[in-house]
Amino acid sequence: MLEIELNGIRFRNPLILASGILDESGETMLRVARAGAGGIVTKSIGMKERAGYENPVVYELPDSQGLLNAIGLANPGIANYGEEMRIAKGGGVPIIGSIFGSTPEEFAFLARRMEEYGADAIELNLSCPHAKGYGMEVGVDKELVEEIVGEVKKSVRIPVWAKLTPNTHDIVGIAKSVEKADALVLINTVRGMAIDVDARVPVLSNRFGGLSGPCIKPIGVRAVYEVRAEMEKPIVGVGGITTGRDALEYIMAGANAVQIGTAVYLRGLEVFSLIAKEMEEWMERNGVESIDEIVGAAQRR
Amino acid sequence: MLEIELNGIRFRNPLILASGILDESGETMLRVARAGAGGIVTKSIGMKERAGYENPVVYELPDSQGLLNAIGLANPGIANYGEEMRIAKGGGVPIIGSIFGSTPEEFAFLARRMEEYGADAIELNLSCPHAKGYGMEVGVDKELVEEIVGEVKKSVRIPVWAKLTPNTHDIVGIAKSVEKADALVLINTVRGMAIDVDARVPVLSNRFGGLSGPCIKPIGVRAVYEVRAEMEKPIVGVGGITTGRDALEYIMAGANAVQIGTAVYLRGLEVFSLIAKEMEEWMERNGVESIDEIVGAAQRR
Amino acid sequence: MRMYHVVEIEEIHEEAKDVRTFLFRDSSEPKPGQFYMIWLPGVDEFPMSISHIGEVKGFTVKKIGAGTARMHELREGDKLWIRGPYGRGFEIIPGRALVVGGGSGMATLAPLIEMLPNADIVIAARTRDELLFLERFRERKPWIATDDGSLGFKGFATQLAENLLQDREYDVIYTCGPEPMMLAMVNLARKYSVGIQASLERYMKCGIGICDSCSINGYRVCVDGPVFHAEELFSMTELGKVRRAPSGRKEVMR
Amino acid sequence: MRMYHVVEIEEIHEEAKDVRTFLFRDSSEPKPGQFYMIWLPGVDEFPMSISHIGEVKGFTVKKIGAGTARMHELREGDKLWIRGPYGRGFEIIPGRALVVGGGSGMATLAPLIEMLPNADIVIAARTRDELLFLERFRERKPWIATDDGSLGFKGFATQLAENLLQDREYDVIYTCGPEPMMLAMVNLARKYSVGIQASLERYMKCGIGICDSCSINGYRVCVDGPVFHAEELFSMTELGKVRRAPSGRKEVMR
Ligand SMILES: Cc1cc2nc3c(=O)[nH]c(=O)nc-3n(C[C@H](O)[C@H](O)[C@H](O)COP(=O)(O)OP(=O)(O)OC[C@H]3O[C@@H](n4cnc5c(N)ncnc54)[C@H](O)[C@@H]3O)c2cc1C
Ligand SMILES: Cc1cc2nc3c(=O)[nH]c(=O)nc-3n(C[C@H](O)[C@H](O)[C@H](O)COP(=O)(O)OP(=O)(O)OC[C@H]3O[C@@H](n4cnc5c(N)ncnc54)[C@H](O)[C@@H]3O)c2cc1C
Ligand SMILES: Cc1cc2nc3c(=O)[nH]c(=O)nc-3n(C[C@H](O)[C@H](O)[C@H](O)COP(=O)(O)O)c2cc1C
Ligand SMILES: Cc1cc2nc3c(=O)[nH]c(=O)nc-3n(C[C@H](O)[C@H](O)[C@H](O)COP(=O)(O)O)c2cc1C
Ligand code: FES
Ligand code: FES
Repeated sequence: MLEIELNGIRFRNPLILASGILDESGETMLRVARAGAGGIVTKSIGMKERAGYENPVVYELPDSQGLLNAIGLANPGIANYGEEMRIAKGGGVPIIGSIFGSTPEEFAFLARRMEEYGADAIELNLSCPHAKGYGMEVGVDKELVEEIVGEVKKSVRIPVWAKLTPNTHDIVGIAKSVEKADALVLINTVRGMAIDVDARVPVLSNRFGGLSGPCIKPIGVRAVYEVRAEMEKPIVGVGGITTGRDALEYIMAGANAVQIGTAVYLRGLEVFSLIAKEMEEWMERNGVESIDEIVGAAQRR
Repeated sequence: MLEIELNGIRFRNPLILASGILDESGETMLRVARAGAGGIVTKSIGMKERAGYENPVVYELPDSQGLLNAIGLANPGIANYGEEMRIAKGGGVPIIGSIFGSTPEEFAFLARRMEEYGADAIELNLSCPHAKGYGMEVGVDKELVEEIVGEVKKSVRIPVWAKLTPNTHDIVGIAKSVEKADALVLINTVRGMAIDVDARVPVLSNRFGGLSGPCIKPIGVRAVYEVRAEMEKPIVGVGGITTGRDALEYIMAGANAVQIGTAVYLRGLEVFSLIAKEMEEWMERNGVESIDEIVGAAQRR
Repeated sequence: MRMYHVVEIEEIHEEAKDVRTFLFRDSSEPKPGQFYMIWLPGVDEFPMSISHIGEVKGFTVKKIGAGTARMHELREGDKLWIRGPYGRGFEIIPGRALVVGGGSGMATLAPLIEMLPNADIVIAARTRDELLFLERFRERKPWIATDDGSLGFKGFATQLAENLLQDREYDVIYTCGPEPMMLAMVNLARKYSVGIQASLERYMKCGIGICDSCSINGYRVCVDGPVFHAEELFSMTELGKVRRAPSGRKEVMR
Repeated sequence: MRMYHVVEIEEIHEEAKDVRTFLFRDSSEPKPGQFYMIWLPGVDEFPMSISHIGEVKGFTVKKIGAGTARMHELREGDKLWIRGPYGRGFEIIPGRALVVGGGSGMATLAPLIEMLPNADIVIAARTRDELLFLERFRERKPWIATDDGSLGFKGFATQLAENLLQDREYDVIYTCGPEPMMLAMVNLARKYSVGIQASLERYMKCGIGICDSCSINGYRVCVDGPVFHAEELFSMTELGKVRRAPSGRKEVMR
């Protein structure tokens, strides 16, 4: 009932682990696969080993609204990642290799290595810092992202997913500039900050961080809806999905599959099987037999 | 202890009612003043009477995270607003006239009328729909907003506040383009959407709406912090302020005053006096004697 | 219970000309005088008082425009999206009560009447066909008034009510109906020194007290009301005279 | 109690060489083996086990780097920002228990020992100066081991523990200390068919189970642990051998 096919890849359910959450080590990914995820996106891997920012790197918002994080793209570096991929692949679900770089060439290099490591698809993390601007992300520079996607597409045979930032006034324009991608992943975290009033300093050592979890769901649903209204390309929805209804909301907005990050914290590793069950229950009650039937159901054209 | 001066205007406390919440009718504004607000921003008033969008125009997020609204700039039109202003002025607190238009000339005309009606300052709502772009707001077009602020500044003698949209990758750039304004108001609502899974349609009749309330606080605090890091101009912080600590967080990020909208719903009209009391308690406990002492306290330069 | 919950229409009753009751079950616990926002997805959202309270609840809806017309097209088994209960309902005051309902205002008063076994009741409408809940309250022997005299007293509800006020001692009046009628009842309450509670209707958008569209003299009907008490009503210079268009512009009533 | 709460340091005790206990009051209710993330604003954030439980709580901190050095500069009246308690603590198993603490691992075990009045205790360290809580548990007559023999048994905690395991019947071992020591204890537990619970330490960033930085063989020390039980420990091929750098890169232990 929940099975889907995306870019020719079969997923037993449309619930994919989002990049950066419990996907640094192969054995943890194995465990997430066993816990019921339909697929897994790895942590974003770069050219070189990076320790990331100093602690604190995570701040929890009150009332389970979400998290603010500034992990700082910590990663072991692509050279050290083959073994983790090999272990993760043992889980029997598609593994999507997430990568970040600062030039199209770096992205292409990383994508090739991920393909060699057995990745089923590549996810381009375009929310990495832009060389030019104050707090700007690579992903708001339409020409640059178009070039990145173009280079990567030329370099690998596996599907390429472009993950976009919501920190823009023009998500549709950016989506159109990465038209060559095989799927769009919407959305990465929203730029935010928290200050501890008693300490009188920003909590995160990096000061700024990315907002995730239920509080960004309306932003993600809107982004998916806006892009789906203008494009036919497969979309993977992400941002605040915590329940079966949340996943269905993204799907009705136009997502073909979804990713789950912060909810792994909010509901535990069981979140994948819980959400799958909630979706199945709703689908049975409403006579819906497959996900494809309801993709974009809320679009009014 | 909470008294402040901003652009030469005295506010008995820095807690100003945000535009669009209980500020359409003069008598309601009077009531808000009596409930303890330090100042009041009117609903955004335009050239012509507008009924706004059809119901539903408001959607409540779970767990008091906030609201999604698409009121659609409903307003009685500037010609009908003099009487409301006259009544509101009776409350004895500064009344800031919020206006929206589609050209610099409209903004200038509206500002002059508001000045005639006795407004203590003008707030430019730059989050109104842009003639050009799909879902785009006036406020992301740097040249246009620069021109609007310029025209309005030439037309009135009272201070002019520019209220910016967070739906951009470059809040600092936009803030710099409205340098002629006397103060910056950060932030307006964040573009979002909610779909009712059982109904399979977007809830708001306009489909898209503006996200407000606690869920956008990290976005607003970030915006204030980023702009304060680069500019000396007075800033009015707004977005999700619900408690005294929230107000202090914005002030430490760099705000000289704050506005309160959604929290009027979450905590009732008493919210102004409750927040004032919470702030005073914190200030006493921490030996802080005036707001000015802690404006921007969390800036690390 | 603030978000939408979906309820299924179990029964539909024809109550009077263009008036139907829609019965459903849910777990919310409204008090008489409270209301819900009813959303018909893709159509409209509007406020409705609760007209039946208990395990089986009901809305009694008069067809007056596009939204209520679409609601009248619904059948048993169809769904309603509702949020509420909202607002301040009636406060039951000990003592002898007079309940005066005009037109569809009776929908709002009905569950109150059921909690006031000794109250006197006036049911009024323009004409016999529009009288609401005659059957429901038959045993309560309501006083009836029609403008055209097609049933009961010929004349306005307020005239009939004044007769009663002259004859009997009441402690409180509860009323709901067209605003000019309620204004007249407020004036009678003052004249005869009787307490009064009136349930007002104003154009509503948010229903939760933030948009200011339902305000009357600074009172928000959706959260401060819809039921208001004597002192508040006396202070309302706009009652029965001025209302606000959906834009917020003041307009003179009818 | 997940967000930071601010606590005031009421007392500071010198426990051993470079080891201090910071006592404070708060309303959280930790169990032995649980930990908190301590934030020193502008400096660092790091995990610390709770070493004193009850109305007055404590952290017992060994100075080993920049963060803990700054913590050692704090004075009574200063503040700590803490979040927690986090993780799975010790599970008290009925029967005869042996508690083996190496170095600052005793900080983690101390509140457990107080709940196990009949347990046998081994306190070990490299040298006499580093032995922790000798005074606190004097009446419990702990066995003592030092690598250099400066007090008690000369040799490793594990050698002393094996002697005890040969002489006596235990149902469960509780241990905390350097990972190679814990690995040796796990092997002893298997050899002597005794239950075991070991509290692990790994590099932590989030403390709430999402960043994967503390993981060992797919177990997250911060939420699945820090206390692990026999079967889990037996399955950990990385225990005492491989750890992860803050980047996530695997590295061979010391
Ligand atoms: C607190 C409250 C309780 C109510 N209870 C009942 C009830 O129990 N039974 C009943 O039949 N009616 C009740 N009404 C009136 C009901 O809301 C309107 O009849 C309904 O909204 C008309 O919608 P429409 O789309 O059919 O009409 P439209 O064609 O849209 O408008 C016709 C008229 O209906 C009124 N109206 C329309 N929209 C609204 C709105 N959003 N809020 C308020 N009034 C509106 C206006 O006077 C308008 O001129 C109540 C109103 C309020 C405020
Ligand atoms: C669950 C748990 C409980 C602990 N309980 C105690 C305790 O009760 N008493 C005590 O003295 N120590 C305890 N520690 C160890 C303590 O966290 C480190 O000593 C401390 O983080 C060192 O910080 P630093 O800045 O002084 O050292 P640094 O100079 O930053 O690093 C020195 C070494 O300390 C360790 N370390 C540094 N940062 C971290 C981190 N974020 N997470 C884990 N280890 C880190 C690493 O091994 C590192 O090589 C515990 C660790 C964990 C994981
Ligand atoms: C702790 C943390 C680390 C993250 N790291 C990455 C990353 O390395 N690459 C990436 O593309 N997204 C990263 N994200 C973003 C998530 O993949 C996801 O887009 C975002 O969290 C929204 O989804 P959620 O609300 O389900 O968490 C991270 C998010 C969190 C919370
Ligand atoms: C119902 C509603 C109506 C609003 N209308 C306006 C408006 O007319 N003009 C404007 O500048 N902002 C408007 N806003 C935005 C608020 O002024 C404020 O910027 C935003 O809600 C964030 O603050 P909050 O989280 O305290 O509500 C509106 C917000 C809400 C919730
Ligand atoms: S309907 Fe919005 S304030 Fe009453
Ligand atoms: S510290 Fe992040 S998963 Fe354990």
